[in-house]
Amino acid sequence: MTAQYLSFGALALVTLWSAYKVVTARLITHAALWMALSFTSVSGIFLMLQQEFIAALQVLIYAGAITTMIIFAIMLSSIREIRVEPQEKRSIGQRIRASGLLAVVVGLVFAAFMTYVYYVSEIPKEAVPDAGLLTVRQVGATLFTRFTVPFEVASILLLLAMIGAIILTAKETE
Amino acid sequence: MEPLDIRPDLEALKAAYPAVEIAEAATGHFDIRVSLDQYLDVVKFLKDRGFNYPACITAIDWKDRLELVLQLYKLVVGSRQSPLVMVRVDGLPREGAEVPSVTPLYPGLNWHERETYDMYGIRFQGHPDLRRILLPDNWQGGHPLLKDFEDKRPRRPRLVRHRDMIVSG
Amino acid sequence: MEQTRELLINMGPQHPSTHGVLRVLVKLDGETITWAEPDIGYLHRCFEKLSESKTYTQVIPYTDRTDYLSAITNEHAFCLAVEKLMGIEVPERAEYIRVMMAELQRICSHLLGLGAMALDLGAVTGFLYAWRDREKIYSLFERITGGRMLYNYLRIGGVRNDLPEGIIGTPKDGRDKADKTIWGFINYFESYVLPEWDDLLTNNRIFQWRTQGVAPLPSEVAIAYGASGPVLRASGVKWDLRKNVPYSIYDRFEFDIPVGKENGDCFDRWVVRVEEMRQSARIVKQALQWLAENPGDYIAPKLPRVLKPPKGEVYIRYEGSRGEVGVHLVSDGSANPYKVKWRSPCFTHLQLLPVLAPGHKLADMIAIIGSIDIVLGEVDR
Amino acid sequence: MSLADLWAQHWFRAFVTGSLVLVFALGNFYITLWLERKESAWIQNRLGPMRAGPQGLLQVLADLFKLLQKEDIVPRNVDRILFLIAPFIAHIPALLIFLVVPFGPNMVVADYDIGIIMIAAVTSYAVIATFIAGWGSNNKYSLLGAMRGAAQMISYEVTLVMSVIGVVMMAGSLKLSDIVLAQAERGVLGWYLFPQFIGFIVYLIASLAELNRAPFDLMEAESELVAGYHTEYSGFRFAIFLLVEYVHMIAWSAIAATLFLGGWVGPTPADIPVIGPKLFGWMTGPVWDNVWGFFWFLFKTYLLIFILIWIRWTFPRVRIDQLMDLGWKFLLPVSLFNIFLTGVMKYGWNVLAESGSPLRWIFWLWR
Repeated sequence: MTAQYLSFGALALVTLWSAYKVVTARLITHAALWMALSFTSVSGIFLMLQQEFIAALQVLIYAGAITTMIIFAIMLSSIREIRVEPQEKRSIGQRIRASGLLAVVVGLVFAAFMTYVYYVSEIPKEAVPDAGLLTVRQVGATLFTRFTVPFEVASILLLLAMIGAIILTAKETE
Repeated sequence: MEPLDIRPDLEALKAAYPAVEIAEAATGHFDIRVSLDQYLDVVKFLKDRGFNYPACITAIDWKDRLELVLQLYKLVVGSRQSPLVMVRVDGLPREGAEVPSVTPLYPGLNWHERETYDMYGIRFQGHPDLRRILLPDNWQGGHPLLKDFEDKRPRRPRLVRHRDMIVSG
Repeated sequence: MEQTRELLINMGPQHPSTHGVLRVLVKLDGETITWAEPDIGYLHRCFEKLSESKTYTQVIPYTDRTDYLSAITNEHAFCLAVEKLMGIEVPERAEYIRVMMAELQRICSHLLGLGAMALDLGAVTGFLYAWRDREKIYSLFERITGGRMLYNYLRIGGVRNDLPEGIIGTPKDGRDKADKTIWGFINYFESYVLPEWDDLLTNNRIFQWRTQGVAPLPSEVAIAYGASGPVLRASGVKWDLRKNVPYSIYDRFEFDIPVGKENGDCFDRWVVRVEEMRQSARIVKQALQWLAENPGDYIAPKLPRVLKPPKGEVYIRYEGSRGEVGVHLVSDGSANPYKVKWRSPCFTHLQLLPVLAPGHKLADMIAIIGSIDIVLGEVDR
Repeated sequence: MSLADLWAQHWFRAFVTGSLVLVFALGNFYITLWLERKESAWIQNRLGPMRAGPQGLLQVLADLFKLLQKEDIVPRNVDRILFLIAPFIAHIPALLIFLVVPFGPNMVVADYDIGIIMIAAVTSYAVIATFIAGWGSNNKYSLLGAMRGAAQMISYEVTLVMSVIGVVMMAGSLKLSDIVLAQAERGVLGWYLFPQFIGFIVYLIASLAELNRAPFDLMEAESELVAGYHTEYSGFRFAIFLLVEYVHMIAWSAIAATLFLGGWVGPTPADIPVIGPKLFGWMTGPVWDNVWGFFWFLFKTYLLIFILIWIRWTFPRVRIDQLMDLGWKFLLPVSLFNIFLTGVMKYGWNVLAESGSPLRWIFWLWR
């Protein structure tokens, strides 16, 4: 059990630390890469819960696709080179604002709230018997029977988003 | 394929610009000597008469003056022995010569004019981008194809193998 | 909508596919070129200034080094200029040897040009095939001239030495004699190499994707920009100085002028070069027949040791491997040329780059440079 | 504690199998690199490496030592940390793929139920590694190469997964060992190569693009972008990128062999009619099954590697817009059509299999 706690602790720390760095990283590209690390460690937590499918999806969609998309968005904006700027002296007030202290405070409050919710909630702490057996087949079957309409609606929404993106980015041709 | 005859064109040129001297050289081309102020008009006239191919433009340093030489000919598909004409502007000063550019007429002469500027120092008025081309942009040593050009750069030590010792000099 | 910022890229002078030390400044919008500007002069060796201090014969080896991939044609152009100035008759046998060498050199040069273009497009194998066949020509040239790349073989009035014995071979020589006899090479070249190029690249779908429709050059633009040689012919202008302004003895040979379509693209330039190699092989065959039928040893007239051409001027237009080589020679009656101007086709063609490149992708830039087949030695002289 | 007890321990198994995968990957990297040199030389009428060892077998070793000795140059103005870690991140996907590949009967490190999805997932790190290398180098060529690479790999990952879905539909499982077993039951003609021929071709093309190999090696196109995203790398960091490229190639070939060519399934000498059982009867049993399985797996993998190398040295490179057109406008629709076709054919067989109608033989291949 200790090994599990240790690895969970490590993963959680990495997740939180990288999430913090996403907010405070000076370069936006670094922020994107920290985000990828954060997603990856979240998928590690899923793996610890023996949910390989969800872990794989987490990596595939978030660490892979979303991060790359964000990177593309960054590259399409004007940041192209690494800028090494000299550190300028700032007053304490500026430093507090710049260091993201507020973000930390808000994060801590949020974490406390979530912990409270976790403890008072009625969710059974024992593992749900079928949770470990959530297979791809079940997911697929549920998706295409019980949730057909939401699934299709989501698909159409994504399709619309794709078409919109193409229209926005396509250059006007004479 | 019939040999291409450009004599009518040259006669028309003579008629339009009587000051132009036309002579056939022993080596087969035609020399058209024009004055500087008629140069552009003559080239325009020739282009209108079908001299569509810009072969080259260069200059000759005659030690007391510069001469600009523009080589053109008619590129007519199916023709034969299209003679070359050399439009020559003699008597340009060796320093600070200024000549109207023919690049707007023959875009292919763009770099050749730049090279002529680079090598002889002839400035082409109306050239879109008159910069040095073969020599570096910051070259200060003059125009190398002038006959009195001297390389003013410091001599680099030259390593000469001399039996068993190396002499620099 | 707001446009993204353009990216300025400096291609070269150290870049794998600029064929030497060419520097091209390119502005990119994404991957599309919006502006291109070649910057040359990195290989300038003062050929023209240097020639003014040499005798006429001494200039010949320097002409080799202008377009170092097509040395014989340069020597030929220069010798023609001096001969015209002095009115020297060249022995017939020497003329045939010159033409044969020049056409072999043209094959050799086109092979490298095509191979380098293939390499730029990512087909490494095509490049190495080109080198393999060039090597055979070089072996032949080494036996004839003693040099492999820079020959100093032509002399004013003739050639330095006759062909060595047995190098002509017989029309039956096959592939096994490709690097031993000229007939062997030509037979090997026609029956094996040219079909191989067609199979490997010309008819390759990906190759056609990459070249067809890339950088079309309308024929009027080509003429206005002074394009010549394969680049001009690829734009549909049937103009070959060997036919239209015949020099040497080219009017005695039968060959065709391959042309591309009206708006010649990179693919047309490629096809025209492949076809030109075929025509050059035809000329070589005719020259070989003549040489085999007319043995002799009169290959150069007796000339004074120091040539002093009369005062005068000459401009020679010569169909080099890459286009019109112009030699403008001014003589003041002394032993040294008063002025030598080398009108190089590559120099003129490189001006086309800013015209052709914009609107195409960065990868097309490489195809364009490859298709106009520049040699920086000649651009910078 | 006996070996069996030790084997029951998770950490020990992970350690041993992980090491074996590493040894497999590196050993095959060595052979593949040598094979590429020899094969390219053969295609180009050359000899290839001949001096170091017999047939140049030691040439790869010599080159690796050469790269190892070289100075590890970190240029000024690079994003130092990213520049340094990029080669290591590039390693992750290449090696992780081998976790789910069945090398033989019961020879698989982690037999996940979601094998194929896991492969698709870990491949995303290759994109990130490429981007990190290209961006961290602070070089315009590198950045262009990295952006090309990211766009290309993201696009072709979709196609790649789509081309595999046909196989998944036929086998009814995402688990690679199940897919192999399903093919084993169906015999040689039942290998998914035949019913999924469209899928196989699409997979082959898409994996070339995913691997960044010619004719799709746009992100390191040496004649355009110098060396693309690893222009600035030298010494052993460069060697690692090289290694990753080849390990990736082996991995994708291994997956293709597993999915389409029946993986480790193959005849053994004991299967030869008449004389087989007599002469090679001793070659049966669990150990020999593993040996032969591994042999066939390697054989098929190398067959595919051979084809990949052959393609590389034959074709010119495509252009980036042509690559995208090919991926999105041709390969993706074709692979979607393949999914549709597979569904229809499977349904047809299900309906007609019992009926005895002669029409059912049309659907037989998709049974």
